[in-house]
Amino acid sequence: MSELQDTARRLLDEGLVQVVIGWEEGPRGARPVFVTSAADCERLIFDARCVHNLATFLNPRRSQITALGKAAVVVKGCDAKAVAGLLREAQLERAGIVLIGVRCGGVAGEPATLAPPALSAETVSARCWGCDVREPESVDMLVGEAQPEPPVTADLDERVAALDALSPAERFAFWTKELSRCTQCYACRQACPLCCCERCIVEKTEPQWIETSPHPRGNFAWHLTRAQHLAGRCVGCGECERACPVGIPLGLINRKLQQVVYELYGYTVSEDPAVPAPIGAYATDDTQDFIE
Amino acid sequence: MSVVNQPQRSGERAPDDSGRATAEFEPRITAFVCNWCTYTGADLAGTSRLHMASNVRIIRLPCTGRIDHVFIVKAFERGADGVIVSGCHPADCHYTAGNYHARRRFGVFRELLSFLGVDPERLTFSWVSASEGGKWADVVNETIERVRRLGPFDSYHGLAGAATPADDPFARFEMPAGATGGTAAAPADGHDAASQAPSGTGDAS
Amino acid sequence: MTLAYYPGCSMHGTSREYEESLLAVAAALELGLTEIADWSCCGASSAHAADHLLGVALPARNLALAEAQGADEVLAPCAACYNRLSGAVHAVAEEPGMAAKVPEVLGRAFANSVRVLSIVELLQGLAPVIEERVAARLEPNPLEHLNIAAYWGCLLVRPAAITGFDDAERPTGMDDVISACSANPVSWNMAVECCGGAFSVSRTSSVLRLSRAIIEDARHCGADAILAACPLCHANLDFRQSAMSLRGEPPMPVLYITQLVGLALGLPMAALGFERHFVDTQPLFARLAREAEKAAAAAAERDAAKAARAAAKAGAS
Amino acid sequence: MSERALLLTHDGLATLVEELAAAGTPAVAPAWAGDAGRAAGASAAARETEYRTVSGAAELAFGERLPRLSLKQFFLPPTEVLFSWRRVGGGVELIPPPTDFAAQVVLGARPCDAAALPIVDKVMNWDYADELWNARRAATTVFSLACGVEDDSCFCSAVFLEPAAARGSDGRLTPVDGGYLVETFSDKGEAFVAAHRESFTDLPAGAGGEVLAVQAESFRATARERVAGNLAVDHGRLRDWLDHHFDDPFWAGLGPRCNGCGVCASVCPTCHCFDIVDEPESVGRGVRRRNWDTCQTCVFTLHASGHNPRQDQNARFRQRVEHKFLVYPLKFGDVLCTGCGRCSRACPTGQDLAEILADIDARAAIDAGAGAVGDEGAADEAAS
Amino acid sequence: MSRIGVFICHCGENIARTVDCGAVAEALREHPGVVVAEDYKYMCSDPGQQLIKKAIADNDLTGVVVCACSPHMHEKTFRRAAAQAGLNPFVVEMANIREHCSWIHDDRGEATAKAIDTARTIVEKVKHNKPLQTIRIPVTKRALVIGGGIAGIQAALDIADGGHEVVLVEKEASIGGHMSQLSETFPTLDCSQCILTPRMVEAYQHPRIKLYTWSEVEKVDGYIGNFSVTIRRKARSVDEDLCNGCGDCQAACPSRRIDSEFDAGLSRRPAIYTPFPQAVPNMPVLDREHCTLFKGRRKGLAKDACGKCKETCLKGAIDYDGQDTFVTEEIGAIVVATGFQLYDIGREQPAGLKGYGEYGYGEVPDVIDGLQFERLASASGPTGGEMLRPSDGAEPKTVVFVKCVGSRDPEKGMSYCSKICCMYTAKHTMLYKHKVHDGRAVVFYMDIRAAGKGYDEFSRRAIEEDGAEYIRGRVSRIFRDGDKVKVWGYDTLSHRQVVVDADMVVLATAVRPQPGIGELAQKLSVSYDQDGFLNEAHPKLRPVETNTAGVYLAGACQAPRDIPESVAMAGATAAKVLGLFSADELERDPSVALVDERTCIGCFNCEHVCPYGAIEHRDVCDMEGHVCGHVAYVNPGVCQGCGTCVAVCPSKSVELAGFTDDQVYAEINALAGW
Repeated sequence: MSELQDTARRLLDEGLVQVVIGWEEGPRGARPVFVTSAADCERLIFDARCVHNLATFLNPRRSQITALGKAAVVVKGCDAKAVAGLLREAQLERAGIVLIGVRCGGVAGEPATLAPPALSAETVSARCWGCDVREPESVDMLVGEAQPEPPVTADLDERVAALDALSPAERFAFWTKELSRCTQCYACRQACPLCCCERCIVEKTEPQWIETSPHPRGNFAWHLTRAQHLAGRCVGCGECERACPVGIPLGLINRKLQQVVYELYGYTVSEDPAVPAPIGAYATDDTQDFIE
Repeated sequence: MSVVNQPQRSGERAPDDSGRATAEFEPRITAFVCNWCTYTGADLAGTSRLHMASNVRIIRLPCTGRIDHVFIVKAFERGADGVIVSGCHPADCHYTAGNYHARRRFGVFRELLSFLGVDPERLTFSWVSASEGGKWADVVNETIERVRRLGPFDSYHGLAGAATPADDPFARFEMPAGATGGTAAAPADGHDAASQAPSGTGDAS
Repeated sequence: MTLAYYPGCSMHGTSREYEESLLAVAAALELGLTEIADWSCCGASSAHAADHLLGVALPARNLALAEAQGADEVLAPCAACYNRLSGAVHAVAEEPGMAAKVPEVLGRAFANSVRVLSIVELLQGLAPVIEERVAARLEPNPLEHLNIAAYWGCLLVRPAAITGFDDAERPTGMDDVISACSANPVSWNMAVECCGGAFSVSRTSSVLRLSRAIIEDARHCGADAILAACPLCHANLDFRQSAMSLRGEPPMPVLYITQLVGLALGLPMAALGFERHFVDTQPLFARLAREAEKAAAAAAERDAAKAARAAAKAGAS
Repeated sequence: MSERALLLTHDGLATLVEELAAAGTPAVAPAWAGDAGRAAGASAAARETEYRTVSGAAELAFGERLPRLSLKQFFLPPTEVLFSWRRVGGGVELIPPPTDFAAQVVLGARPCDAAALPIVDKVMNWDYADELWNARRAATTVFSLACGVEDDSCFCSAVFLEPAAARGSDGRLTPVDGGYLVETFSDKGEAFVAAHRESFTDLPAGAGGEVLAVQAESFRATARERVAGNLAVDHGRLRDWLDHHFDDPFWAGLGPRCNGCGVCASVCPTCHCFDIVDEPESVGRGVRRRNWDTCQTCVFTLHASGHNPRQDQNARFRQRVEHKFLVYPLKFGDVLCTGCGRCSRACPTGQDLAEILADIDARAAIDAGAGAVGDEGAADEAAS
Repeated sequence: MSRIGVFICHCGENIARTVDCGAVAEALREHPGVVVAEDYKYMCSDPGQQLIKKAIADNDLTGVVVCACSPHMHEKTFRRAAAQAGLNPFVVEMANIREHCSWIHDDRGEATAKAIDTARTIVEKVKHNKPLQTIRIPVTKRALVIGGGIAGIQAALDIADGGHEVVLVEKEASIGGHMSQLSETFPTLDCSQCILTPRMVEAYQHPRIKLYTWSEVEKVDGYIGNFSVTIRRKARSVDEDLCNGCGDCQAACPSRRIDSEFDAGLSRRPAIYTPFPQAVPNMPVLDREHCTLFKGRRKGLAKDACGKCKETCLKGAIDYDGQDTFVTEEIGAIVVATGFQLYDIGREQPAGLKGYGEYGYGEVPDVIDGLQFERLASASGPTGGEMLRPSDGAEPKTVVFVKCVGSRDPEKGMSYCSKICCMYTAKHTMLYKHKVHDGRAVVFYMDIRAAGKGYDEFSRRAIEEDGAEYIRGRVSRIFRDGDKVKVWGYDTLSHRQVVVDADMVVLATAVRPQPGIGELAQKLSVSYDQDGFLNEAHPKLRPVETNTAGVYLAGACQAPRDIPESVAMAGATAAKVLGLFSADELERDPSVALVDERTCIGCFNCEHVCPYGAIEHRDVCDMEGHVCGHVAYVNPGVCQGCGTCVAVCPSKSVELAGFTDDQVYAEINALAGW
């Protein structure tokens, strides 16, 4: 911990950054914190409760954050991939941020606790399933001790496969039920590090492609679009699902699309911003089995 | 299509869905096609007098690259039972690569729709060149037959309450009365459930 | 990675020295070859000519057995066996319906998951290891004076779609092995020409003509010996050589690639089966040994002279 | 209201629920969100509950976790039709929605959720009587369930309520051995009990009954005690501080963490803003609806010109606090908060309203020159 | 409010036979926003058009829908008519009720219902049509020609003769290209240099042609009519203004063992050299890679190792310290004429190619390629035109010519036919037989492709009059056998193996695009095929245009081409360029994309998918004028209107005029409940 705090302190002391975005101890567990003075660096923590994807706070349109000055941000693997996404899409300049990598061995499924839980198959977050980043590579500095692989947990792929095995009508019933709870509050969007549009398509009128009314028709249109816009971009950080106040299993949709872009185009989301996203690129011999 | 002999339908026509779940079911297909290949291929089908089913309504766009997935979603919302997306064969795109980009996007979107329970059989993607009038007729006829077998897509049309709001303007989705279980009664992709309970209207009031 | 070994009929018969040297080399390199239990003939040159499905199913049976015993790769040292086995892998993967049909006629599961390795691929892959071992040897290495022509024949490299060497017309793998053994590959013209193959008995005169052209070109291009990786090629070049009326030239030894590697690794001659050859290899090895001694002596002399000079210099200063 | 308390046994509750279902009277109650929740030892996520129309006692999740969303949805649905329209000839015909809602009952509302109803009533009847809201309010009878306090994020006692507050309830259930002690506070509540009298039992006469009454009081007292330590503020000085610190740098410390998602408003029992949208169904016909909205999103105050008076999340979060604890109180003499703590629990980034109120109160105390926090006078004043 | 007029055409009986046109008009009259709906027998006829024009004037229409045939047939007609009536032509749309309705349906009821739906859909669209103005772009009337071979020279001359300035860029020290290396040309056997050299000189002296040799295109910005091209002028080390081409420096140069590019490696040249005697400009260039002085400098020698040429030059034209310089030219149109290279089939091959090691090329000196043979046969060549083989200078008595080396061979080489080899091999046999009367010319061929004026006669002549021996079959192996070159082949007509003991072998190796074509294509945003040849806009109808407006293709950069074809293409590109330059402004279809800068976040998804490079980055500044972000900007001069950018824009901040989201939404909405 002191390594993280010392690093942050040095960055602030030397004037290399004006704010360090990390995690602190909050009333209900870890939460994001914006440290602007070296003295406050002792608040910084990192443990299995630090689930928040801090890349979300690098959205250049969050003027209340850009107003704080040049930022250093603490990133675990999924955060680093999201930062790469923002760089890939020209939302950030690499020189404009400092990335403090933390070694991460997985985060908790239920992080709102006063002490970090021991990670086990039962307590680890489903999002960590298949995560291949113990230490982010694209960072400016790396802190923390070497971490073991996260415990093997309920396989997200198994849950996707179980849905895949159903008939379309059964899947439709499943999703109608799940999506009927959606109030289109857009917490999923706001929690997503890559949903960073100035004006979301759902807020565009003339025409209003996506009905903002939270009946299942509007909800289907919204979630189809959210997922399609994240296809090949989603880093699998699981923040959308965690943010959802009514418990819609958005992780299943995101995981499915990760599988699809891999199966169709051999693409896995990369920590390297130079690797182009699969939608927006093409190969002349892309699969077209589905085309008559 | 009980309206076929009433061409005087008024602008605020009240669509008659009464026969839609019966054996006479005629699917409604919306086709999004590119201007240069498929639209011209459909022109050729006409010039060649290739007869085909009349249930397809074509929306002309410059290129499959222009076709957004929200078009398909909106078409289903507005009563389509099936959708055709058709453009130029690979390497034939008038704009070089629009069809390649469309192929990627729809390769993903088709899987996504399917995962959310929209039977991919309701969607046809095809390459029809300007010289393939015959192929266009086949695509139209085959799509209609396939969708006819699946039945009307009332499960989707009814997602906002009544399948026909004009007939039942107060049908609405309300969380308390309908509760989560109530709305889940509506889904069922065509087939039995849909014909028994064409919409979720009853649950709401 | 588990490596299964498919001997085929020749390795246990006409080319026993090939198998002996292979097993000796495999032991020295700790390859852990496991012979496929209950293997059967690959169909050789006849099955595929009679019936395509049979020509695929016979090799596939052996691959299925290898799969069942948990192998990832199968070594087929005989070029003909390699060709048939690779052909089956290709047919099952590419031909419509074959993937379903083959397990049906075999009456056993076949996932087509095994990779077929030729001896050249295997040894080429091990070239760095061989090179290291050769470099570690202390005694003078006679092979440094051996100019040898790598002879591929037809079946190892053709058809290119199923064998997949770098260049079917001018492959380089055997040259890499030769270099790893510290011998000198000869640039010649007949590396992938046919020796007459299976017509050895039925059309002996053709075989003599074709094989003679190969031996003559090798000699013409400065080879002391020919390196083979196929029992049939070896039989034609070695056994038929006496009948070739080679215009009074001394006979041309024909070595198996495994024998060369065995020599390079310093294995005893006796373990490598040279005595089974028709063309005597002893004169060649004797000459190479002499040259090696001579070279060693010359080198020693040079070193001594150098030392003396250095000493003189040191004394002078 | 009630002359004497009644008892609703667990069996009686089951009978009541079944009877209501059979009669077609929607009974809304806290229920398991998923099947897994009922299993013992289920994870916290699986033990989620929600208010919904129930048809059997097995669905009920009384005394379990706080339902995900508040009771608000049954009076102000997330989306609701205001009218349909169709073009007729040269004009447009408007077809209003019916307001003759069938009677429904809420069983086991959290007191903090029930208390929100009269608070929102004031907004819905201030300059315009909202027909849909009022009709649903009139058609609904609310029985609350005395609360044992969810966790440290609860602070009802700091907003003039308590874990068993009667406000907004037509009746109240309090857990006792074998079932619930039932009290009624209104004619509606009384009428409901009368209509379903056979499901309720009389309290045993004498000591048995007294024991249950003591149990109930003890339950309520324990809860009161438990929540009291979570937060106490002096609303007078808090309001004063808010009124004078619109541009205080304090707000810049709150905005950065906020995602601007408005989950806090979605789950809030008192947030009541809505957005009105027109949804065409075809050419010449469509539906006008109102949908939940929240001041936390950047488009909430976005003008057509592109100007946005609340430029950043600092301003938007300030709005949330000021509306609840300054603007509404000045207008309606109350606070727009029941202390349910849902916003703190649901916030994906750990924004904590109790913490913020305590912080402001401390600043206010310094400003006011008084060191004491949450002095009793203020609480008494509020309670009266 | 919209005031739409709907006009239903009977098309004689073509539509009216199946569609009740009166009923369509009646239904549409009731449709919201429609103020007039009329049917008429032939809407495209003059009275029909008059009817529409009158309706526009009488009813003050804001939009017109013509229900008739395909828009591909008559959209222009009706838009023009509307424009004549004072209506913006882009608020006119057609509903296709003929090809897509009356001609393909039998049932009158169904067809009529569909016609009504179709008309309504288009009416709804037209309600959202915006009046558009044809885009006008100013044109810089200067052309850039890249490549100074015969195609480039011809294009430059034609454009310059047409009255416009041309910048001609050649990467070598002289223009002339491959044609200057050829001895004679088929099918006339006239001397290549004799016909080319006057053209080279003409181009050099043309008052409107600006020639940059030893130069390459570095960067291309802009778009049709308005390119800005940066040209790298490689350091020549010889001052072009001072040099008088005397040649003293070349005589003085001590490095004389450098393979001559012009002679395809068959002769040697000094380090400072003029590529060939007729070079244009006749001015040497210093080959810094091989020059002793520069080798020394690269090694870090303190003192220059040589300096002979500078000492010798009386004009003081040699400059060892010159660096590459850059010039920027404003250009309106670009002709690419970068030509070809021959496939070097030797053992060393780049990734993806295999070469033909079995043919001994690069190892056996008497195995040469077609261009080397041209030099051997040329009077200006290393042997002065005498037929002498490279190894020992002996006259080859048997020469084997192998065609299709690397061509038509998907397995190992290129899958395409290199096109010119049949003819030049026939020519080679004739040139050989004319010089070595008792020699044998043996040709291995797959097919003889001699389509072209006088071509078949020419190749017949090689066989019948000059006695070339044509063997149909391929060659398996070529190797040295003593002083002979052994050729193993197969005669597929007589089914015989053929072995030829040749003295020399000439390989007709495949024609490939120039190295570096990929980088140039990227600079120009022009696509290329899997073999590296640049793609034409349409293989039949736009063969010299590319998908980048204002960039044209001439000669072998597009596919293997012979001289007459290259010249014809060059003329065609010149016609295109002159056509473009004939007006001061360029008119473009206004159906282009437009970015909403207020909501664009500059993710540049649009840029990634735009096939035309029409997306530019624009700075966004805050109130104080500091750059605080970037947004996309669609250059309307470059955009072709495919709309792919619209579909990939996540926030829908791009619109495509004529096919806006509003319009498409309205169409889909109109279909609800049919």
